[in-house]
Amino acid sequence: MTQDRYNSSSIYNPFPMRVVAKREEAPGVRTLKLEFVNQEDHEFFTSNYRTGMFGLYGIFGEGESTFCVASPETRKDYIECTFRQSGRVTTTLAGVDPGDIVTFRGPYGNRFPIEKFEGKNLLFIAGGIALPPTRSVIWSCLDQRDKFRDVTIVYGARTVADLVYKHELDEWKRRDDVKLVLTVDPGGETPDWQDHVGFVPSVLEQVAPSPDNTIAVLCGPPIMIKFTLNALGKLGFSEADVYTTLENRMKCGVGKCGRCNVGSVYICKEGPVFTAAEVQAMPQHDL
Amino acid sequence: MAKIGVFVCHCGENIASMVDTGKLVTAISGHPGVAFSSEYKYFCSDPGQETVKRAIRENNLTGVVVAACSPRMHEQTFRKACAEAGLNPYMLELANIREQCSWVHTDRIEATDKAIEITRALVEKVKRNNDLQPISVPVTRRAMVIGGGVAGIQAAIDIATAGREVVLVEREPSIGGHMSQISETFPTLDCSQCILTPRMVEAVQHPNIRVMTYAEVEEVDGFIGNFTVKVRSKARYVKMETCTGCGDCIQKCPVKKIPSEFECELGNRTAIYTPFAQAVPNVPVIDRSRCTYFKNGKCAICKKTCQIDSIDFEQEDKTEYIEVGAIVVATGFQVQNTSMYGEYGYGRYKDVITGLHFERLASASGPTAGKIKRPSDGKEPETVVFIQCAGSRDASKGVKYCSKICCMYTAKHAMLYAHKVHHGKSQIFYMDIRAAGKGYDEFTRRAIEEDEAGYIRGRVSKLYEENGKLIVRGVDTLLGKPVEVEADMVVLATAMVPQPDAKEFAQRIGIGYDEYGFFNEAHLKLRPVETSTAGIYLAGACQSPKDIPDSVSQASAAAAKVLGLFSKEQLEREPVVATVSDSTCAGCWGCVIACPYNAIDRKEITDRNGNLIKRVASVNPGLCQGCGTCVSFCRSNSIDLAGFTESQIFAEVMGL
Amino acid sequence: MTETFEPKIVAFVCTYCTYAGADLAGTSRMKYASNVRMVRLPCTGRISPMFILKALQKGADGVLVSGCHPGDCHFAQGNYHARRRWTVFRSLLAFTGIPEERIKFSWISAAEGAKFAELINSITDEIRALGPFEQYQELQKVIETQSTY
Amino acid sequence: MGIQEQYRTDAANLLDSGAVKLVIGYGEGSTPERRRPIFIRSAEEVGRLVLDANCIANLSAYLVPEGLLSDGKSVAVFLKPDGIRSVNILAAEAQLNPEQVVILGFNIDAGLANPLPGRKANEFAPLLASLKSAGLSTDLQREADRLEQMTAVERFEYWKEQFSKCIKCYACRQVCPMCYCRRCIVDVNQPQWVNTSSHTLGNFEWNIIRAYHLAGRCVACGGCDRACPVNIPLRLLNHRMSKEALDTFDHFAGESADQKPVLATFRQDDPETFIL
Amino acid sequence: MTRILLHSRVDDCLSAWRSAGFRVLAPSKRNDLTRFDEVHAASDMALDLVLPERTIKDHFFPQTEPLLNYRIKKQAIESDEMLPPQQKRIFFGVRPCDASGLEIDDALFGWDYKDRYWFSRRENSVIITIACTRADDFCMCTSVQLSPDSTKGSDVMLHPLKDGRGWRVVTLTDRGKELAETIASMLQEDASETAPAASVPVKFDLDKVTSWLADPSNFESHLWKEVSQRCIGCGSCTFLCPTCHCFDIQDEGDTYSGIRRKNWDSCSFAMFTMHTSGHNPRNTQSTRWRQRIMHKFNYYQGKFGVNSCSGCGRCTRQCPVDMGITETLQEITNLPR
Repeated sequence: MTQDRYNSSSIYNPFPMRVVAKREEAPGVRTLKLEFVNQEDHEFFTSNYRTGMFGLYGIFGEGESTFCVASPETRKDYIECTFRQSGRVTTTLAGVDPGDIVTFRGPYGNRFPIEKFEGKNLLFIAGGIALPPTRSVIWSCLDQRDKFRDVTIVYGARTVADLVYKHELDEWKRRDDVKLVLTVDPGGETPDWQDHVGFVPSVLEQVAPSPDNTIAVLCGPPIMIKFTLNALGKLGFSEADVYTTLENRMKCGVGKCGRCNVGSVYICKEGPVFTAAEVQAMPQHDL
Repeated sequence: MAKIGVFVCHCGENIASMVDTGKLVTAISGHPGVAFSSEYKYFCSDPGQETVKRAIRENNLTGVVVAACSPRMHEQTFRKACAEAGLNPYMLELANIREQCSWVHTDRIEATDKAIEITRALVEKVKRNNDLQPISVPVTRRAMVIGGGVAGIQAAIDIATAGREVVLVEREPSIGGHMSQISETFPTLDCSQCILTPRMVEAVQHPNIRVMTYAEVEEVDGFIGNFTVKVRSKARYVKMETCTGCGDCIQKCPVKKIPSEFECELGNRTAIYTPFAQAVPNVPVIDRSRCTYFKNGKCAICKKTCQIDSIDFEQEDKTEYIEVGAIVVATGFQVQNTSMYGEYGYGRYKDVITGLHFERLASASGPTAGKIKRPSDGKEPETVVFIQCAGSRDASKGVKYCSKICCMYTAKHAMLYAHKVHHGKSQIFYMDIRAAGKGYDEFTRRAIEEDEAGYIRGRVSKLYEENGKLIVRGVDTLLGKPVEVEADMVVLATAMVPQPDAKEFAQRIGIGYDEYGFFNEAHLKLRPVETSTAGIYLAGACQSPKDIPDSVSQASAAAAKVLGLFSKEQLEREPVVATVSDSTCAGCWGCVIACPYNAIDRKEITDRNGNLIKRVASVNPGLCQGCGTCVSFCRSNSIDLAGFTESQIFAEVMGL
Repeated sequence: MTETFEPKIVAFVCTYCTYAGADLAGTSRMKYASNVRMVRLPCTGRISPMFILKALQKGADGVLVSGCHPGDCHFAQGNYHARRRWTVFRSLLAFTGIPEERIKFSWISAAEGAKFAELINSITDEIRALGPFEQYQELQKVIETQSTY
Repeated sequence: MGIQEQYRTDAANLLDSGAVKLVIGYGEGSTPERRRPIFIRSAEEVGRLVLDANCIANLSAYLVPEGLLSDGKSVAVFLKPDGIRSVNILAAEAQLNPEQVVILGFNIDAGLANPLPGRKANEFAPLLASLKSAGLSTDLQREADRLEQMTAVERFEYWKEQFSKCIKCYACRQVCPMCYCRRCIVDVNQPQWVNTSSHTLGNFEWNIIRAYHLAGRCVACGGCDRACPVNIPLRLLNHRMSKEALDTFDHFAGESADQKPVLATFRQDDPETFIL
Repeated sequence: MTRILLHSRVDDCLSAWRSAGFRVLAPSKRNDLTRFDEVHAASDMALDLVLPERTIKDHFFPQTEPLLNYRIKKQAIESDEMLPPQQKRIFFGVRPCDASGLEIDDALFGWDYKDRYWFSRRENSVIITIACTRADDFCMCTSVQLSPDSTKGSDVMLHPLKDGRGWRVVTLTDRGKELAETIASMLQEDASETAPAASVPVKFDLDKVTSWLADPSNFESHLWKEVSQRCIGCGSCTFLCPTCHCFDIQDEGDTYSGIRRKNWDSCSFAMFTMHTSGHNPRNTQSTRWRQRIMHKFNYYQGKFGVNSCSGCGRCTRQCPVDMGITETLQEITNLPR
C-alpha cells in the first residue's frame, strides 16, 4: 500500500489538513488537532499509521517540520501533534487557528511493536516536551487496556508550567488502572505542588516496577535519556526491553536527503523507535 | 493563522469618489488571514471607531488594517481604538488610500487597483506585527530656553512660574532681543522697553530661572526627557558675581567710536560696554577685538577704574553640560540685508534705512533721543518715503513669504513720524495692506486718516539722489500713473529672515528647517510649537515671521507643552527601537559606529561561571530613536527594529 | 512590450520626509501616475539593499528610494549613511547589468509635494519607456528551462 | 640563507621561545605546484614549512575561528601584504587582537618570495600606504573595463551566465577572512532574504550581497575567485566594490587597524551625483 | 564481431539521435566551465578532457529542482507536483567514474520507494561512456575497485582506438543495444586495436581503510582532527562529487504562491544537522569530515553493499585548501597496523 501510493504520486506533495482544535499546553508549546481534507488521504493514513510513527507538518511558504503523531493508533480519525515554537515553521504553526489549512506528510518511520508488549507490565517514562510520542503509545495501550498488565507512567518536566497534556495527566491520575508519577526539577515546583521534586532518573529509581516481564518506553531530551538508561540498567532492565525514540533534523522523511542518519541508520526509515540496545550500537557522538 | 480586520474608510467622498471601496472590500476579504472586512463613511468618527472596536472584540482580531488617510493623520486615533478593544495598539497599520491614492489619481480603476495592493501589502505586514509596549524613560524636569528675546523670556517665565527649573541661554550680553530695540509697539503705541524691561527683570530674578547671557549652545545630546546640552559661556572679562553695574568703566573706556550693534550703527559704544542702558544683567562685557589692553597689553583703565575689582582679563570661556528634559528654541530672526535691491540704494545712500534703524531713531533711548534725524546730516527729514515689501513676497530677489509685520510697523512708523515731525509728509509704497489682527486694521486706518500717511499702491522702480534729495520713482497702480517723490529719507520695510546661522544651529541640535532656515514645526496646524524631534519646541520668529503678540502666545504654548511633558516623572515613548540578537551578533561594532545616537554599547556575554564568552552589541532603548541605520548595516541581520522588522518589511514587499 | 504596459514601481521612503511629501502632494490634490507602491520606513538609513532585490524579484520594473535632503534627516544622519550605501550598491547593480535607469534615488522633503508628484510622473514615463524588467524574475527559472534540465 | 630557511628558523625560534603557540604556514601540496595550509605546533616540525612563489593563499582566515586566540596567546602566520591588510580589518572589526598575531611577512615578486620586514601589523603601515598610493590592480581594472563597456543588457547576460553556474557551495565565503559572521545572511530564514536555492536568481542575490558586504573590506587576495569550483570571476565584483570605496570615499581596505568601516561612516560632502 | 565508431561519423550519429527524439549531452566548455551540455555537433564537444569539472549527476539530481508548486488561498491550499520533463537523453562521452556514480546513487534513490525525480531521468537517459586513456594526479578509480574502463553504470562503452580514428563500441545493456541500432549504419566492422586504458595508480588500501573505519574504536581517533584541520567547511567537494546526494527542501514564493524545491545540501555545512534547539550533533568540522568519509566508505557499504565513491578525484582536484578523500584514506592506509 505504502509503495503504491508513493509510486503513483509524489511523496513530497503533502496532504492538506484542516485544523479543528488548538490547545496551549505549556509556555511556547501547542497541540493541534488536524483532520483530513481529502478522504483518500485519510484512508491512506488509516491503513498505514501505527503508534510511534512521525510526520512532516508544514505550511506552504514556510516549509515543514518533523514531529511525532501524538495521537494513538487506536484513534485515527484525526492527527494530533504537539510542538514547541522555535523556528520558522513552528512559529507559523503556532499561529494557526481552527479552520486554517496546514499540510501533513506521513506517516513515516517505524513503530512501537505493541503487540509484543501484550501480557506485560508497561513502564512509560517521559521528560518535558517528549510526552507526546509516549502519549501516543500510552493511549494505544490504554485503549486496549485488558491486553496489558500494570501500567506505570513517570513524567517529569523542568517546572510545573512545562508539564504538557495537563488534562490527560489528571485523567490518568484518576484512573485506578494506571499509576502516574509526576515530578518537576528542583526549583520548578509551585507552592501547591503535591507530587515529586527531582530529576526523572532518581525519581524512577524510587518508583519503578520490577523489571520482570516489564517493557519500558522512554522518551526525552538526550541528556535525560542518557541518565535514565543508566538508571534502568541499575534497576535490572535489559536493553532489549527498553524502547526509545530518536529525533534528528529531517527534511525528506523518506530516507533520501541524508540528514538524519546516525551511523548507517536512517532515523526516518529505521527509526524513530529503537531499543536501547540499538541506540547503544550507534556512534554516540553523532546523536 | 492571523485574523486581520480590514476597515475601508470612504472619508466621505474623499476616498469613495475615486476608489471603488466595495471592490476593495471584496478583494481583501478573500485574502488569506483576513477575518473581517467592512467599509464605512468615516471610520475616524465615533461610530466608525466603535465599529472597529466591536469587530476586534467579536472576531478576536489579531491585527487591524484601516484603509483610509495617511498614518500621519489618524494612526494615533486607531491605535487608541485598538487598545480600547483590548488589542495591542501596535497591531495596527494604516493603508494610505487617500493622500497617496484617491486624492492624486484620476482613473478610478487604477486607483482601486492601487488601493487593493497597498491594503494587501499592509495586511501582510500587520500579520508580522508584534505586541509592543511603550518604553518608559525618566524625565529631567528642567527646561532650557535658547534665546532671550521676548519669546524666550515669556516661555521661561511661564515654565518657572509653574514650578519647574529653567535655564535661559542668550548669546548676546543682555537678554531682551529685538523687542528691546523697538521704540513703540503697534497697535497700542506703548513703549516697547517699558513693557519688556519688567519681564526681563522678572526673568533674571526668578528663583527658578537661571539666565546665562553671552553664552552659546554648542551641542545637544540625548533625547526627550534626557537632553545634555553643552553650553559655552563666553568670557566677559567682567566678574558677574561682583559687578554692580555702576558703569564707571564704560565712562572711562577710551575706545569710544565703535559702531553700536544695538543702535544699528546709528550710535557708538565703547570697548567695554553693555548693549543698552537697561541691559539685563547690567554687567558689561569687554569686546576683546576692540579693547586696547587685549591688543597691546596697555590701557587697562577699566580695571583701574573699577572700585570693586570686577575686571578680570584672565577670564576664559567656560563650558558646561546641562541636563534638561525639554528645550524651547526661541532664537529669533534678523532683518534682511537689503543691498540686493540696487534700485533702492540701500548702503549707497546713507538716508536709505531699514525699519529697524527707524525704530532706533524713534526710540527715546536711541542715538537721537527719539528725534527723527536723518543719518547723513542729522537734519529732520521733511518727506519720508516708506517702501513696503522690501524683500518680502519677492521670489526673484528677496523671499517668497510675507514677513507679516511690515505693514503694521510701517503704519506705526508713519504715525510716529507724524507725531514727532508735525509738518512732515510720509509716503508709503505698498502692495497690499495686511492688517489682520486685533486692532490692526483700525491702527492702519488711524495712520491714514489721523496721521495723514500717504499710501501709494505700487512698487518703486528706481531711487536716486539729486540735489541732496532722494528721488523715489514708482508707479501708482491705482491711478495707473508713474509717480516721483522727492524724499529726505527712505525707510525700507525689510523682510524678517532667519538668523544667519539658523540652518547650522538646527543641524547641531537636530531639528528640521525649511528652505529659508526657519525651523520646522511638527505639524503646521496641529503641532505648531513642537518640532519633529520630541522634546524640542519652538517659540517666536525662529519658526516664521511673527509679531510680538504671536511670539508671546507661541512662547506660552511651548511652555504649556513643556509643562505637559514635565507633568509626569516618567515618559512613555514609542517602542520603535532596535534590538540585538545575542546569539548571532559577531561583535564587529559597525552598528556602534553607525548609530547617530550613540545608543549601542558593547555587552559581555559570560557563562555561568562568569567567564567571558563573547562581546555583542546591545541597544540602549532609552537612547535609541528607531531610525534603523544599524539594522541595514548589520551583515548578519543580527539587529532588528521593532515596528519595522525585517520580517514585516519582507512580508510587505512580498505581499505587493 | 505592448502599448498597454504599465510599469510596477516600488518606492522605499522615509516617513518623515518623502512619505510626508507624498502626503502633501495628496493634500494639495496634485495628480500623478498610479504606478508607485510606497513602503514606509522610519528613515532611509533603514533601507537595506535586500529590499531593492526583493522588489525586483516581486516583479518591480523600477524601484525608487527616497528620503530627506542631506542635513534634514529626522534622525540627523540616517540619510548620509543611506547615501553611501546607495552609492556602493548602485554601482554594484550597474556592474551586474541591472540598469541604473530602473533604480532611482531621490531626496524629497516634506515640503516638496510638487517634486514628489513630478518625480513619480517622470520616472513612471521613463520606466514605461524602458519596458518590463522580467529578466530578473526569470533568473529563477534559468535552470529548469535549460535544454539540459 | 633563503627566505624559506630564514622563516623556518624564525618559526622555530618563535615556537621554542613560547612567543607563539602555533605557526600557520604553507606546506607541500598534492601536486608539485600546490601549496596547502599547515599548522605547526613545535619547532621540530618547521621543516614542513615551504615558502616560495606558489604560496598565494591568504592564511588570515585561519585566525578567526572562535577560540583560537581567546587564550591570549599569540599565533604566527605567513602573510602577504593582502593578508596583512586582512589582519588590520579583522582588528578594526574587533575579531582579533593584532598584538596576538605575529606576521611572517613576504611578498612575491618576479617569481620569488621575498621577506617583508616587520612582525606586527602596525609595522607594515608604510608598506600599506605605498600600496594605497599605487592604486588597485590594473589587470583587474582592464577586465572590469571590458564589462563596463558592454551595454547593461550584455552585462546582465554575462552575469546571468556566470551566476547560473554557481552551486552555492559557499567556498567563496568559507575561504574569505572577512566572512567571519556567526550567521551568514544567507542562513537567515526569518525572513529568507536570500533564496537558498541555487537557481540563478538565488545565486544572483547571494553573489551580489556578498560583494556588497565586502565593499571596503575586500583586500583582493583572490581567495574566493580561486576557490570557486565553477570559475565565476568573483574578483571582478570585489574589484568593482574596492574601486568604488577608493575612488569615492578614499577608503583602502585594511590600511590600518583603526580604520572605520566605509559603510558605517559618512562625510557630509560625500558625492551624490545620482540622487534626484 | 567488433564495431567501431569513427570520429568523423559522430555528427551523423548526433543527427540520427536527434531525429529519434533524443537530446544529446556531452562534455563541453562554456563560460569558463567544463560540464555536460547539449551539443549539436562533434565540434561542440570537449572529449579530450580527463574529466569535465561538473559531473553528470547535475542532470539527474539538479542543484535545485522544483518538487511542487502551491497556491495559498483563504483557508485553502492547492498544490501540484512538478515532475521533470519526459525528455529522452543521451549522455555521450561520460567517464567511467561518473557513470559508476549514477549506479551507486540508484541504490539510495531506489530503496524503500523509488524517487520519481531521479528515476524518471534515469529511465530516459542512455549513458555512452568513453574509457579513459589518460588520467591526472587526482584520478583514483583504481583505489576504489573501479577502473578507467569499468562499465558500471554505462549502457554503451566506447574504447578509444590506438590509431585515434574513433572508438570501439561495446553495448552493455538493452538500452545500449537499442541505441546502437539507431546508428548501426554509422558503425563499421573493424578489428583495430584499442588504446590501452590509462594507468591509474592505486593510492590507498581500500580493504584496510574499510576495516579501520568499521572499527568503532576509531570513531574518536585523533586522525579525524588532524586531517580536517585546514578544512574550511565549504560544500564544493560534496557538490562536485558524482555520488553525494544530500538535499534540503525549501519553499520559495510570495504571499500568494510559490514552489517547493529540492536543493543540494552538504554534510560539510555546519547548519546541516543543526536542530532548532541549537543542539548540533556534528558541531565541528572534524566530525563533519568524519561523517563524509564514514558515510562513503562504511555506512553506505553497510546499507547498500557498495562504497559511495567512484574515484573521480574531484574532491581533491578542486579543493580550495588542497584536501580531499584521497589524502585522508592515504593517512589511514599509512597508519601502523
